[in-house]
Amino acid sequence: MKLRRFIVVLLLLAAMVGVQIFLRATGQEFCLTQLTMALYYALVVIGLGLVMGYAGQVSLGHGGFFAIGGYTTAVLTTRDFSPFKDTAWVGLLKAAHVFVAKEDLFGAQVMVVTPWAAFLAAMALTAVVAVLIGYPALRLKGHYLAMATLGFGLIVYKILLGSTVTGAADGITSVPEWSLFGVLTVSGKTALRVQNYYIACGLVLAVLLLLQNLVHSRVGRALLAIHDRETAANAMGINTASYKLRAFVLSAILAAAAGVFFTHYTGGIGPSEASALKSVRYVALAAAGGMANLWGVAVISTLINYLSLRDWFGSYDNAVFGTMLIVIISIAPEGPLKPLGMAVRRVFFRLRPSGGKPHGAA
Amino acid sequence: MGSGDLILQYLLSGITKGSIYAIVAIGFNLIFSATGVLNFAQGEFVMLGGMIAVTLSFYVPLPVAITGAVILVALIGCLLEVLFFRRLRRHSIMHMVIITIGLSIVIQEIALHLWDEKVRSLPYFTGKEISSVAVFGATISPQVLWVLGTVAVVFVLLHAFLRYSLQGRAMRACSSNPEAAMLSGINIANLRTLSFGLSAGIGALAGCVISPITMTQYEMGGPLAIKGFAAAILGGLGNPMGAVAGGLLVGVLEAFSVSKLPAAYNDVTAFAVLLLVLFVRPQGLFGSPTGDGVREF
Amino acid sequence: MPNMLLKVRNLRCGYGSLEVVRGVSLHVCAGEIVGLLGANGAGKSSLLKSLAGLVVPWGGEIHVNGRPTRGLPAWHGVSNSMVLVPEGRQVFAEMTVRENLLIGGYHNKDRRMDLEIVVDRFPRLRERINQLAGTLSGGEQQMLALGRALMTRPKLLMLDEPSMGLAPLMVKEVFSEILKMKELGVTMLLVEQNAVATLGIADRAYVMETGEIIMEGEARDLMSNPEVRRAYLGKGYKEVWE
Amino acid sequence: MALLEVENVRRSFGGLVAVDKASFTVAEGQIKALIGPNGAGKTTLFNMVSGLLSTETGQIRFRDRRINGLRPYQIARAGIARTFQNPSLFLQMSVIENVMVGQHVRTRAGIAACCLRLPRQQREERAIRDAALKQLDFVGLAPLAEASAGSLTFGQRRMVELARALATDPALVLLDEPASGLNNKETGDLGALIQKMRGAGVTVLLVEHDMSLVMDISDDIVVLYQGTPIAQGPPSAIQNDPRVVAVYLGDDQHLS
Amino acid sequence: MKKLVLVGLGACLVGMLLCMPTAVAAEKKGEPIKIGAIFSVTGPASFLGAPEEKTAKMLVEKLNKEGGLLGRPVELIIKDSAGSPEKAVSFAKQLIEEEKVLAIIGPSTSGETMQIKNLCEENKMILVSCAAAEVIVNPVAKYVFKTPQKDSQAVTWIFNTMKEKGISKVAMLSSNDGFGSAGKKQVEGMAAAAGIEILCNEVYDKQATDLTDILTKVKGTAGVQAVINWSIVPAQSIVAKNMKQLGLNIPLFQSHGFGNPKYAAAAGEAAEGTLFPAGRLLVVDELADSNPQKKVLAAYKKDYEALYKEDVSTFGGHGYDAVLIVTEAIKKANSTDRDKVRDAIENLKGLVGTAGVFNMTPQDHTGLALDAFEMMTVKGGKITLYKK
Repeated sequence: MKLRRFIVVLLLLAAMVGVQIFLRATGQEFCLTQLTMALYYALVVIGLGLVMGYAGQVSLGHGGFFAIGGYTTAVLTTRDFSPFKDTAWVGLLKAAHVFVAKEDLFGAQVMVVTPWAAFLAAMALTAVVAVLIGYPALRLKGHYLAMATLGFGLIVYKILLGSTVTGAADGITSVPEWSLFGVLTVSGKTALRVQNYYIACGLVLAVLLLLQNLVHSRVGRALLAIHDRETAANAMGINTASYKLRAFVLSAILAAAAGVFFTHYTGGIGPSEASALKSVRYVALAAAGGMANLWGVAVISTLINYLSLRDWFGSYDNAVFGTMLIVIISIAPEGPLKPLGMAVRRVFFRLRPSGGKPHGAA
Repeated sequence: MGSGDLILQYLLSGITKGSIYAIVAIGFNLIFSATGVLNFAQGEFVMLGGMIAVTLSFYVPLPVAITGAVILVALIGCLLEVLFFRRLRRHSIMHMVIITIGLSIVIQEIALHLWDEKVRSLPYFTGKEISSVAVFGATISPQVLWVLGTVAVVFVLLHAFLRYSLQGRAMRACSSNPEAAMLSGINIANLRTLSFGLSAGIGALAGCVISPITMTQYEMGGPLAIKGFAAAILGGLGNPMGAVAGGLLVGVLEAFSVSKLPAAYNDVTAFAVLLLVLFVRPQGLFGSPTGDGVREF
Repeated sequence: MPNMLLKVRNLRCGYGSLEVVRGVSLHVCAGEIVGLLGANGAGKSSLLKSLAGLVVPWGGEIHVNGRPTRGLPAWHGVSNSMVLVPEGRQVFAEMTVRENLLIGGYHNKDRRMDLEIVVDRFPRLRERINQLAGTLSGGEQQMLALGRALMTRPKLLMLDEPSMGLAPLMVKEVFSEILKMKELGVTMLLVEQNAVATLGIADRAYVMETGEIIMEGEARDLMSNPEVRRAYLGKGYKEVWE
Repeated sequence: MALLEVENVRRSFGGLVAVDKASFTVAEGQIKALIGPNGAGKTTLFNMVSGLLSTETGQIRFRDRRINGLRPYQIARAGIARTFQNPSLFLQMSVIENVMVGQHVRTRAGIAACCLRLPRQQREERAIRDAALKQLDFVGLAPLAEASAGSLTFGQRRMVELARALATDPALVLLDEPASGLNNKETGDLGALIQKMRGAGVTVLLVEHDMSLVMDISDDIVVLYQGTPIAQGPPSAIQNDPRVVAVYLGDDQHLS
Repeated sequence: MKKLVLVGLGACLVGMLLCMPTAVAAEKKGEPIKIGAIFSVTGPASFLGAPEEKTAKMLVEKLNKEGGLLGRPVELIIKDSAGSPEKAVSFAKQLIEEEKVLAIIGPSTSGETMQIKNLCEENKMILVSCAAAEVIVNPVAKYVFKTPQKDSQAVTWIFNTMKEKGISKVAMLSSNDGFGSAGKKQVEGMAAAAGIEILCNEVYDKQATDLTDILTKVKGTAGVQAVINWSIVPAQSIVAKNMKQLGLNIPLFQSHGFGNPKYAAAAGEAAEGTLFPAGRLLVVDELADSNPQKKVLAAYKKDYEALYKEDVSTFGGHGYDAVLIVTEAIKKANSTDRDKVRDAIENLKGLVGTAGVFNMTPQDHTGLALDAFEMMTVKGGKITLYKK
């Protein structure tokens, strides 16, 4: 078991490095830009996979969490707090290195929040919002839950569109780069492209590893049990409401973290990140990856977002996602990877299905 | 303008919006009661109705164009049910929700490529863009009266259909107890198809009557569906009277929220109320509390 | 054998990996009341459901009036003049008594006339004709379910535990109605736990245990057969009894 | 002292009264059976004891502590485990993982500990696996530990469900028709297993239709009819109670 | 084991797909000059992007038919951003880094343009935006230009007309998209200096179905003498209709977003008397033959309407001007060196476009004077010049 997981990690790592080396060799390293963006989006989808595939709850509001993360850091790191320079709390926070004074693009002296502090603030805000929404929403089922999460996403979207603090329809630009631990920098600069690709890879891989540990532990079994038979899970002593909420909050935080990294990487964020269509796309990708199959979700969503960001689908972009939803759910609701994998095995290995556990649980 | 007149005017503008939401919500409700599917693509039926009617109106008189659009969209509704939902009976709610969302996106994209991004509209049924009817010092567009009239007629006809016709009764029997309905010889699969068609037809009719007010564009379905959905939930899913009341309520709520709050947060207010209702009283304001087991334990 | 209305051979069905009915063969002739007895969980209800088309059989043959019906959906039953009154009085709770009966006559062109005949048979239903079915008492709901089934003008009526959960007085009333229906020429397959009452009105009966038919015979023979009691009350019973 | 006391419990659905004036007790170490015809309210009563349904009136006490009103998971934590009429295994998991879910109530590692595989969590995980294996061994399915739950036969699923219930370390196990769908041999094995469970110190309350099994293994029987107990006592007394014979065979003279 | 296969498969698939783009980028026939374009062809801003895309395609095709530029064909690489900033960023990087285009035209909306403004500046990439917002060229970025008239100019025209009519108290309505919020900002910023007082300032959803409630609020605000509405269709038609229906008989000023005869038609009689500043494209028939723009406008209108069978709009005109500016600059620089072309753009003088006559300077990257606009009105269902 463990060995196999280890091999998967190695393979994935090899694939990530291999892609980079291959691209460098063929002089197409520019593809890493879209790949990096797609990896951050994959993070959202992985979190959604946890909620949908394990806890069995649908969320049509994850775009909202991504936007909360991205906007929090964007607002805090671009807004000039120097008018409040002399108030006590700013002084205090400045001493704690939450604020930093710097010069903006046009030479004016401004005081902004450091990316690290903004990141932590974004995580905290997301957690609070996710609990406030998740606690009542997760008591609802089926359509009602879908509607409640959709409503939440729309509220976020409309607030972003209506507020001048968030730049209304234009969003926020000129978000500074984020220096991690002094060595790495999250930034869209061409010179830092390779580095940023590996930052995104590392982040996705780390999250995958942590979540793999999680789903193979008592918590993961509890979540899967809830998905499968909620009543039985409850009767087995699992506090279903609490676990659903925790999974929801965890995935919201993942989405928000993706939003923070993404915003620093692209240097800006717009309200369309919170639109219902965006949330629906995440659901489509989670479904395409097989929901409970986190590796599959990661690979598929990276791939498809990558293609989308490279304009492969042209003006049929949304149509592709819509069709994906319909086709996958009506033909292979467990995701196309499972039947595909079986077919591949049958063709190449001529193996018979072992009594092993279904792919979805891995 | 006195404050009393203003309040009346807000009320009328609320009714204008509300009547639009209500007519969308009625269609929602019908599919939901008969099949248990909450059709996120309902807004697309509305859009298709408007689009097809506008296109047809170049060739045939308006009433014929509208009739044609309603029939065509009803057939599309039936077709979608047969293609996508008939086989999916045993799938989870989550799957159903996702499929209707997928359909909504795809229909919208098809409409974009079939027509284009431009805004169209049907002519006002009576009067013109500038005509209005005075009601105690406030005014309202005659087209709103058309919408309200359509809501009333659809509601009454639907009510009569469900209560007094054989097929209508069979539809109610299906939603009440599908197994017993089957044992009474009712082909429930066909009946579900019928309910999709009927609901799509009502949506298309809605798309036609609201077109002069809201205009028709390929993207209009989504927001309308969400508002109609909110209206249906507010009124209590499965309760047609509730859908109408819920729609008017959402509209009036929005209108009066404009009077006090910045209009930019208009929708925020509407959705916040929706969330509140979902959390506190998921069976809706007019639904029975013993509803359909929305909550666990 | 006179006019065999229902003929079942080697029928198997179940749910998931569980086989509930394991190769049952039986027949019902026109004009008969045939009882199907057995303890809870013996597979009687599942058998009826698969006959009616609610459960897809795994194998075997079903012939109604000489025509094969296996695999047809439930709504075909009515056109074959075969109707199942399901367990637990499944009436349409949010519809009136009248509407319930009219739904029963969905395929019946003379439904309005038949409605009168049915409410004549069940005066309690006439009293409550415009009441919502969900507000009726258990016994009245059972009457309504019977009445609704009669509206289809059935040749073969399959009753699943009509006495379940009813007060003793009500049970008597239901059984006397069943007898009256027999006089009308309705053939019946009666699944019951209440062995004494069933054997009291049935012509023949089958006894089921764990998905198989373990006994069949004339009703009065079975009445005195201690094996029947054993099937209900366990093997210890026999020893104590004798 | 009684382990479980059900006192004057009532529950209705809409207008239908499913359970009414139900009172009985289960003593520690007993195998107690709850029988009655279809629709007598046995499963409803079970659901109330395990917290899936609320009670309208009356009290349910477990070890002298009132448990009605508690959530199902709290009741499981208190020491009552149950199985379902249709074995409700988690089909996306392997057999051993199913049983490991049972250990959930007795373990504590949180999300952070699980993500990071802290040593404490690792130790706990090993302990969970060992305990689950022990229970699987107890029901005789240890060889199938790694098989997918979906691939099991019906009888095996029942046994896994039993092992899962036992893995919660319960004082009382509620078995809802454990023999339904089992063949004669499997039923016999089940009877032996239930007795073995009692031997291991677990009290058993079961609903069962297979009278042979009930009469064979139970110490005490409660007969439920239309939601109310009409007789209680040891198997031999119950079999000869005319009221019981009447409700089962339908001779209603005795019931007035 | 299965998983290993899958992961391997996934990796292979990624690799294969990554290979493909290069295979397409074959450079054989006479080294075309590559120009990138980012338009919101679909999505919420498609009313801008779609005509821009069509116009740009038409122009480049025509150009190539006439022998291209500097003897080389022009290749237009169009990306549909669907109005999403992150896509605009991705596409801009793609165009800069891998397609190595000479210049980028678009994006259609201010939000997207702002997201890639810094990116283009850093990479020394010429960007000729089709979005109107002032912030795009103010502060001036060396490589960033835009073609539409400035919002501030539109506001100036509106305020001047108001002054003539003796209006000083207004209600400001705007939609919650980029177009609306940019206009709102300008009106708010310039009102005080022009002596205009904004009594009521509301933002509404761009897909609003009915606006009588907001207009009721306007009606209930004492002293409002005119309404300024800054949005695009359908909202701007709905505003006009709802005002008339409410009997709110005060002048309605629309933004230059009203620049499509279809919109006037959509509002029907309700549009009568609406005042708005717009480029001359809409009134080309009314222009005196001496007007320098007449020839260009008439030709564009004829070509576009013949090719696409739909009315020409000022938005398509922004795309026209963007292509024009880039191609003229290339001709003038007689080179495809990016910096030389940039310098050429900055020195374009007297270039006649659809929006007006461009006179670029290092300080002004729009190059349009106030007279690029004319005040227009709707009379008898037709857009005509507003004659004082």
